[in-house]
Order: sequence, then structure tokens, then C-alpha cells
Amino acid sequence: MSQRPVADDTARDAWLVALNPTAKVASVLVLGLASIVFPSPILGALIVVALFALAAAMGYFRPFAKLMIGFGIPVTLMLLLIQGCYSPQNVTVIADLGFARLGLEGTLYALSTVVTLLTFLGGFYLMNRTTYTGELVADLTERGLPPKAGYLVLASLNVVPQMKRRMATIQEAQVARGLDMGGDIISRVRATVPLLGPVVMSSLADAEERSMMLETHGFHLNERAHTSYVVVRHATADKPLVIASAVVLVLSVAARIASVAGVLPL
Amino acid sequence: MKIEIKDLVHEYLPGMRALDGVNLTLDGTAPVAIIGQNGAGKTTLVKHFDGILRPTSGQVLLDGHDINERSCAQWSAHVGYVFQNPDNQLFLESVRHELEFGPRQLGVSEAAIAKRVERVAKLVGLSRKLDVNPADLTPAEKKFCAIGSVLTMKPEVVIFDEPTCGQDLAGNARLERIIRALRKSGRLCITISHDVKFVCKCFERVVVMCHGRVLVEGSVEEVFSQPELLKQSYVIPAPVTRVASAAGMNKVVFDVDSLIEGVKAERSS
Amino acid sequence: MDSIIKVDDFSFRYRDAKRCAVRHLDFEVPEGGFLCVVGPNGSGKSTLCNALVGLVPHHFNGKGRGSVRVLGQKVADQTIAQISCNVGFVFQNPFNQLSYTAGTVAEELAYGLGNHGVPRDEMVRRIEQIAGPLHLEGLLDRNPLELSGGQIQRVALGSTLIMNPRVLVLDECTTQLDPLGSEEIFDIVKKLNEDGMTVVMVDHDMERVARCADHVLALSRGNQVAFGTPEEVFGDPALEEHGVDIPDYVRISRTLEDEGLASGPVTLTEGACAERVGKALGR
Amino acid sequence: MSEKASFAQKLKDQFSTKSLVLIPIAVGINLIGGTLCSMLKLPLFLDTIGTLVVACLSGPWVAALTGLLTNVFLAIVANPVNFPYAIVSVLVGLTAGYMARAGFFNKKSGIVAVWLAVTLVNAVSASLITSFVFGGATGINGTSVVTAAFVVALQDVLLSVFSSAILENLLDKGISVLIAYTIWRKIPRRLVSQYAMAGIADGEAPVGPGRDELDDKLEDDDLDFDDEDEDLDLGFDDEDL
Repeated sequence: MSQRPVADDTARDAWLVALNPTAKVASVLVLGLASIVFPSPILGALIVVALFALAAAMGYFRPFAKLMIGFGIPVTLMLLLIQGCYSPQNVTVIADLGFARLGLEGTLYALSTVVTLLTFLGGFYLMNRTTYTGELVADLTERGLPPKAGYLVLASLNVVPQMKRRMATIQEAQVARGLDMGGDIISRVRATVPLLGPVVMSSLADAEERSMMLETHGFHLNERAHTSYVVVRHATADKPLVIASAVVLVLSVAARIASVAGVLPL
Repeated sequence: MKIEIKDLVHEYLPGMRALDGVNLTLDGTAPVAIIGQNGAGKTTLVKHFDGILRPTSGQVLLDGHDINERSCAQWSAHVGYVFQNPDNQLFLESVRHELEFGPRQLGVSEAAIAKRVERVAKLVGLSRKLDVNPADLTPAEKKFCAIGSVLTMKPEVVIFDEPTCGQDLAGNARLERIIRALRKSGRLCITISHDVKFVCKCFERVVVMCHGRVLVEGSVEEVFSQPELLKQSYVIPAPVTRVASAAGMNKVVFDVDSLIEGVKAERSS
Repeated sequence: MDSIIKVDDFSFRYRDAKRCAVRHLDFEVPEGGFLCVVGPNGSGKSTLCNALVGLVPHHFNGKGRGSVRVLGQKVADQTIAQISCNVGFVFQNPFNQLSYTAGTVAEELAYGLGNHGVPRDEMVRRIEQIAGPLHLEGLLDRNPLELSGGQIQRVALGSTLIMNPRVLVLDECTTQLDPLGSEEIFDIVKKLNEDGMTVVMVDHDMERVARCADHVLALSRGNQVAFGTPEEVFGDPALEEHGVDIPDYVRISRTLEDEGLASGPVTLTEGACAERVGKALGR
Repeated sequence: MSEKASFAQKLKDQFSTKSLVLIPIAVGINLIGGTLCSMLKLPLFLDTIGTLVVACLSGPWVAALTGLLTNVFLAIVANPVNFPYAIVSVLVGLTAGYMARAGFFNKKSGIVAVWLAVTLVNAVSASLITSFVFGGATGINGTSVVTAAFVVALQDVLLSVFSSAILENLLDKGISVLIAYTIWRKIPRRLVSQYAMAGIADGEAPVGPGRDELDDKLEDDDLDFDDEDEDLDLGFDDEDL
């Protein structure tokens, strides 16, 4: 998600890219929450279908489907087994598998959990594909996030690829000194220290210089609000999107209350 | 040890040739320097000498054995490689442990290890710092610690990647001494360096690389008497060499003493 | 000319250190000057650089004596952020000079400005201003972490120059670069100096030092062993005894003189040195 | 000074610039644990080593923040399933941090205690989340299969989840703690002293930017290198192996 999306107005996903990053995050969170609150898996399932449609429209259908199915199928099977067969809430038996009986309540619970997970997974995937993290952090900073928190998020994200490269070099350096990375499990566990040790040591040394860099660049200044070079996008669709999500959430809460009160037969 | 390289090609990504047909034979004990711009393929080339990288095509033979016959860890007993950044290598709690690490991986006896550590520590100038944590050493000392940790493995070939980076006058003098000691004990030293002054002073053979190929190869005199060719690979001759040629001296010189000798000789003739 | 940097009997010892990193440093640099600091490793060059930008004593703990003044103000009385508006600092490792918050070079350049609350229009203007001289125009949209060391070092230079400092401190900033990359950085610095920037540079390439410095400060084990013009400093035969390297041009002219082949003051450039050799050859 | 103010001060001391810079680095170390495991083909996660090292260096709250950020990251970049487990990482960071402060990381028996404590904290909190948030399985790793097997055998979801979590954590945290301890012991005191825990561990007050008198005793330091002028021989050839 650190990749900066190229601002290409003709791209199929230009519409999604142009949305305000915070609006996107908020919508995903609110819709996910709605799917949790709603007293049946139907809402979540609808949202997942909608996300599939959106992904297809944006031109990401293949990777999106691969991700959702790759995660969705095993987790569904696992939860159907665990909850569907062994949930203490099971009263209504819907099938007999021989070694265990599948209960309706547990099955519904398992399905609710799965669709909620898929809502978050899919929502965040689409958000990541179309949002530049720097823009999201700039937006959140403008909205009151402390600049130091923004630093932590961005630096954590950016440091990983560099560390991976470094680890590859360290691996070469240690193998050149005769470190055997094969062998039995104990020798492989032992090999973690020569590989990770230099990463930690040199990172500690780097931390010194990096904090010097931050200090000479005014990291500690907080008399004035920090500004950013990144342009935060705002679109006319931002508000309707967030409002629509909020409405879905409110309706879900209402549905949940109604269901608890016994008005709605779900 | 004899290193033969035949039509060596290496591609990090298909179609992107970092090495584009290198043919080279390194033999004997005369120290070899490999020079050239960044991206010319120097590091890629030497990483084939101990099997860190494998040829995409072509052959690398060490004493007649194909490099692919053994793993990098197995070659490490024969070919030592000192990386440019010692921080990527050092991880133990003392210099002594660092120096012992390599031979211990090779299964050398404790008595022999102790002997090696003592000798190598003296050579790299860390005898008095054997119990110091490498992280507490100065960057220059860390570099010598990394060099020492490879030398204790008693490799037949030693490869240095930019050893002079971050060294001062005293450090360079020590490096020179290490290179001499390696030669004296019959080992081949191969060094990648940008430091032309250092190369002229300590090395006999020079390989100039450019765009993944060997541009020139030969004795220091042969290589540095072809300034036009060197220009292609952005190698600038040492200050003394430049001064001598600007002053119109006939002889190619590399240090102040030989320049003075040359001046005397040309005056008397 | 006014002294832009004034170091007055300055000594400093780091908290856990047994000995002083620098002792009794005492020198001045005029506005627009080019000071090169030379000396073996561990002679206190980096400590001096850190003191000029206020990292000593604000970031590194320890005990100090004497004063370091930049633009007439004591460094110890200002914050690092205040000093950094006047003094730009570039050090050795390019990768540690990235903020790690920027996805593009342009953002990286603007990072310091953002912390000072400079509006975006001004950022854009200043980036345009410095991208040219630093040859960064084509790189502005690239990810800084994917650049080469030399390119990152130019970005690091840019991210300090964007604050419009009047003094630039360079602590071995070309050591990890290849000759072409370091020459590029160096040419930029030379140009900045010609345009009036005061430069303090630590460098191991003595020929380069002789070529461009107008002042040289030689340190050895924390002591100031020589300060003056390159002719004065390198002309002193005692310098090498302190472990300080000297340019080969100086060595050549001195040996020629000692051998009675050609006399004259020490030569500092390739041209002057070649001329001297020519003279010795009788041409 | 009131108890609360001193706690706030302590907290502030933990978050110095150096600690702040350390956090992303520690998150990075946590995250490359996975790379390390695939490099060495280890069936482990090793995703808490950064948190544990930081716990030793900078204390519980910095470690907790490291844990939190690690999971936030995994949630956004890899799979949102990781997000609720941020609580687990935070608790692990706090546990390790307070234990480090109490000196448990300084001796071998202490390490066993850290291992058990971290394992327990992790297993209990993680299985509560797995059971009550996810209904028993998340399907993102092999543990879920173990859990399913336990469910079939034990017929109890929470107990099964906890059993598989304990098994997984005993192994993974054991090795993580061991690696973190090995690395921690090798970090020189000079580097350690720059982070907040140094003052706490040594009982010394950090020296502020001092401009006070300097004792002018100039000790002649050790020469950096041995001064040997004669050529040294590696002398390997006469050595019998």
C-alpha cells in the first residue's frame, strides 16, 4: 500500500483513487461494523457481493477473487466444523455428518463470522489498492492525528522492504563465512541468530543517525501545525459514501434491536 | 588456487545482463584489483567466485572444479569474502568470537583455532581488542574485524569489497600489510576498489570492468598507460600518474618515489 | 569579513568516554568560506561537525567547555531545530538520512519544511528551485528508497538545502559513494560555495581538499594540529607526523625541493604540480 | 510529585526520539521474522522478537506500541483478521517490558520465567479472541487445523482453541525469547545506555546537556592499532590441522 497510485484519470479505478482516503477507511470500518451488528449473515453476504462487483468494475476481479476465495473457503470449512458441529448453542439439527451433527445456530454464527471477515478483507484490499498511505496519513494529520503517530505508521511501513534487502545481504555474508542454512531443525534455529543479530545491531546503530536526521529536520517542532507536500484528495462522492455506510449501520443496529426484542424473526 | 571464468553471463532478471560474457583467468599469488564504475558488474563477478551467485550461463572453475559442484558454505573454506559493510557480518559478543566463528563452522580443532586467532588478530591489529564487543569498535576497526573473521578460515583466495572505504592513512597501511602477508603465505587476494591510489600501490594486476564486461586486464603499468580506454569506464588515474603525464614524462609512474626517479633519469639523459 | 563560524577554546567529552573527543579547538571561518577538516579516524572530525549543528551538546550528552558560535549565536543556547534553519548537515550513510515517511523524492525534500509548517505552495516553489542544481528533476516522483547511494545523498543534500541554510556541514558525505557519485556531490557543493554558501567539509580525498578549500583544519586525536590556508597547513612538514594525510601534489613538490630538482612553495593543484615537475625536467 | 505525575513522566522518558525511531525498526524486525522463517524453512512465526528486544531497551509501553503497530500493519497489509490480536501483542509487550525492568532478562532462570509468562499471556488472550471474536478459527495458519482436531477430540471449542494456542506458543515464544535474549546480551552497554531503560536498570540519572566544567585530565588513550612495522606472516603453512 506504500505504492503511490499513478494519478491516471483514464484508469478504470480512477474513481476509487480520487476518493478521500479517510472516507474510504471510514466506509470500510462502518460497513464491517454493520455486518457484525446485523442479526443475520445476509447483510454481510450482500456487502461481499457488492465488493466483488466493485472489484470487477475497477478491474481487479482476478486478484480480488483469488484473495477472497483463498481465505474464505478454508475459514468457512473450519468454522462450519467447529461452530456448526460443536457450538453449545446448537439446538436445531440440519444435517447429520455421521461423526457429528450440524446445528443451525452454529452454522449461522459461522457464516456471520465469515462474511464479516470477508467484508473487512475485501474492503481493506480495495482501499489498499487505491490509496496512497502517505495521503492517508497526511489526511489524518490534518484531522488531528499527532505527527509523531504519523511518523510511526509511515516509517514502519517503509522500513520493512529495506530490512528485507539487508537481510538478503546478511544471508550472503554469513553463508560466505561458512554458515550452513540447511541441516536439521536445531541447526536451522541456531542460524537465526547470525541472520537476525546483524539486523538488530546495525538497526540500533542506524537509529542513532536517524534520530539525528529527524532532529535536524525539525521533527520536534510543535508550535505550528505540520504541513505535508502530499495533496489530499477530496471528491464529491466522499460524503454520500460515508453517509450511506452510516445509514446501513444505523439500520443494522435497528434490526439487531428489533431481533433481540423479538419483533423481527431472524 | 586458479580461477577460470569462461563466457560468464549473469542475469538478475531475465534479459537484464549484469555480466555479459566475462572471460578471465586468475592464477598465482599476484594480488588482483578489480576496478570500474558502480554497476559495471564488479561485485556480481566476484560473488561467483565463492558461489554466492551462480552463473546464468558460462562456467566458473576453481582449480578445475565447477562452482556448481558445491554450496557456498562449502566453498567458504577455500574462498573468503569480506563484504563492504562489516555491519552485515558481525553479530557476536566479542572480536574473539567473531574470529573463531568461521573456523568453528569448518570444524577446525580448538587448539588450531586459538593459534589462528592469535596470528590473525595481530595481523589485523586487534590483538588488544579481542574481548571488545564488535559493536563498540570504530567503523575502521569493524572492517578489520570482518577481514580477520574471514582470514581465520584460512581461505586460499580472499576477496575484499571496497576495503579502503572509511580508512585513514594508518588503516590503508595496515591493509597493505595484510595484502603482502596474504601473498607471502601463497594466497590470492582479489579486491574491488574505487581507490586508484591504493590500487596502484598494492596491486600487480588490474581488471577494469565496464558494462558487465572486462574492458582491460593486465599489469598496473599496462592498464594505466591506456588513459583513453580508462576514460570509457570513468576510471581516473592516480594524481601522481596524471601529474607525470601532464608534465610530459615518458614513463608511467604510480608513486612519488618513482616519479622522482623518472625525473632524475630524464634529466640525465 | 565577518566570521560566520567562531569556535572558541572548545572541548567536549561524551558521557561514557574516557577522553575528550575534541580539545581546545579554536578557529574562525568567514562568511562564504570553504573549510576542510582533515585528520585520521577518531581525531574528532565528526564531533566538531555535530557541534556545529548543535547535536553536541543537545543530542549527545557529555561535558563541554568553551563555545561554538554560528552566525554570532551560541549553538548551546539554541535548539537543534533553530540551528538547522541556518546550518545544513549531511553525513556519511545515505540511507540514514531519509525520513522514511516519504513515498517520493519530492515529499522527502519537503519533509523538513512540513515540520516547520511551511504551506504547500512554498514547498513546491522551493523544490523547483533546488531540484535543478541537484539534478533531481527526473527523480521527483521516484521512491527515495529505491535510488542509488549517490542519488539518495543528493536528496539528503536537497532536504537540508531546502531550508535555505547559510552554512553547510558535510561529514564524509562521499565516503560511501563511487567516484562519479562523489564528484557529482562535490561539484554541487563547489557551486554552492561559489554562490556564497559557507561550507565545512570533512573529506579523505586530500587532492580535492587542496583544490578547493580556502581554510584547512587538521585534527589529530582531538587536538587542533594546524589551521590556516591550504598552503600554510600542507606546507608544514610536521603534519604527517600527526597521522594526517597530505595531497600527493604537496608530496611531489616537497620531494623535488628536497632532492634539489626544483624549488618553490608547495603545489596544491595538478596543474601547478605538473608545471613544477616540468621545471624539474628542465622544460 | 504525585504518583500519577511521576508515572506520566516515566512514560514520557520511555518515548524519547531514539525510542521513537526504534519503534519502526522493531516493527520491521517483528515483520521480517516471517521472512527469516521461510528462509530457514522453520514452521514458526518469530513475530515478537522486535517487541522483546525493545522491551529490554525501552520499556513496557514502547514495546506495547511496537506490538500494536505490528498488528495494525499485518491487518492493513496482509489480513484484517490480525487486527483484534493487537491486544495480544500489546499485552505481550507490556509483560516483557515489566519483566525486563524487573531484571528477568539478565539471568537464565529469568528467561524461563519470561518464556512461560509470555506464552501464557499470549495463549490466554489469543484464544479468548479466537473463540469470542472469530468463533474458533481464523484459517490464516496451521493452528486452525490443530484446533479443529482438538475440537473433534475434546468437543469443547474454548478448551480446544486454548490447547492449540498453548502448544503453538510454547514452541514459538520459547525460540523467540531465546533469540531475543541472545541478541540482547550482545548489545553493548554503550548502545543500551541511550535508551530509556538504561537509567532504570543502572539506577543512574541521565546526564543532561551539560556545559559545566570539564575535568581537563587528558588520558593518553590506547593506540587504536598495534604498532608493528615488520611484515607479518600469516604463518598458516606450518600449522597442522
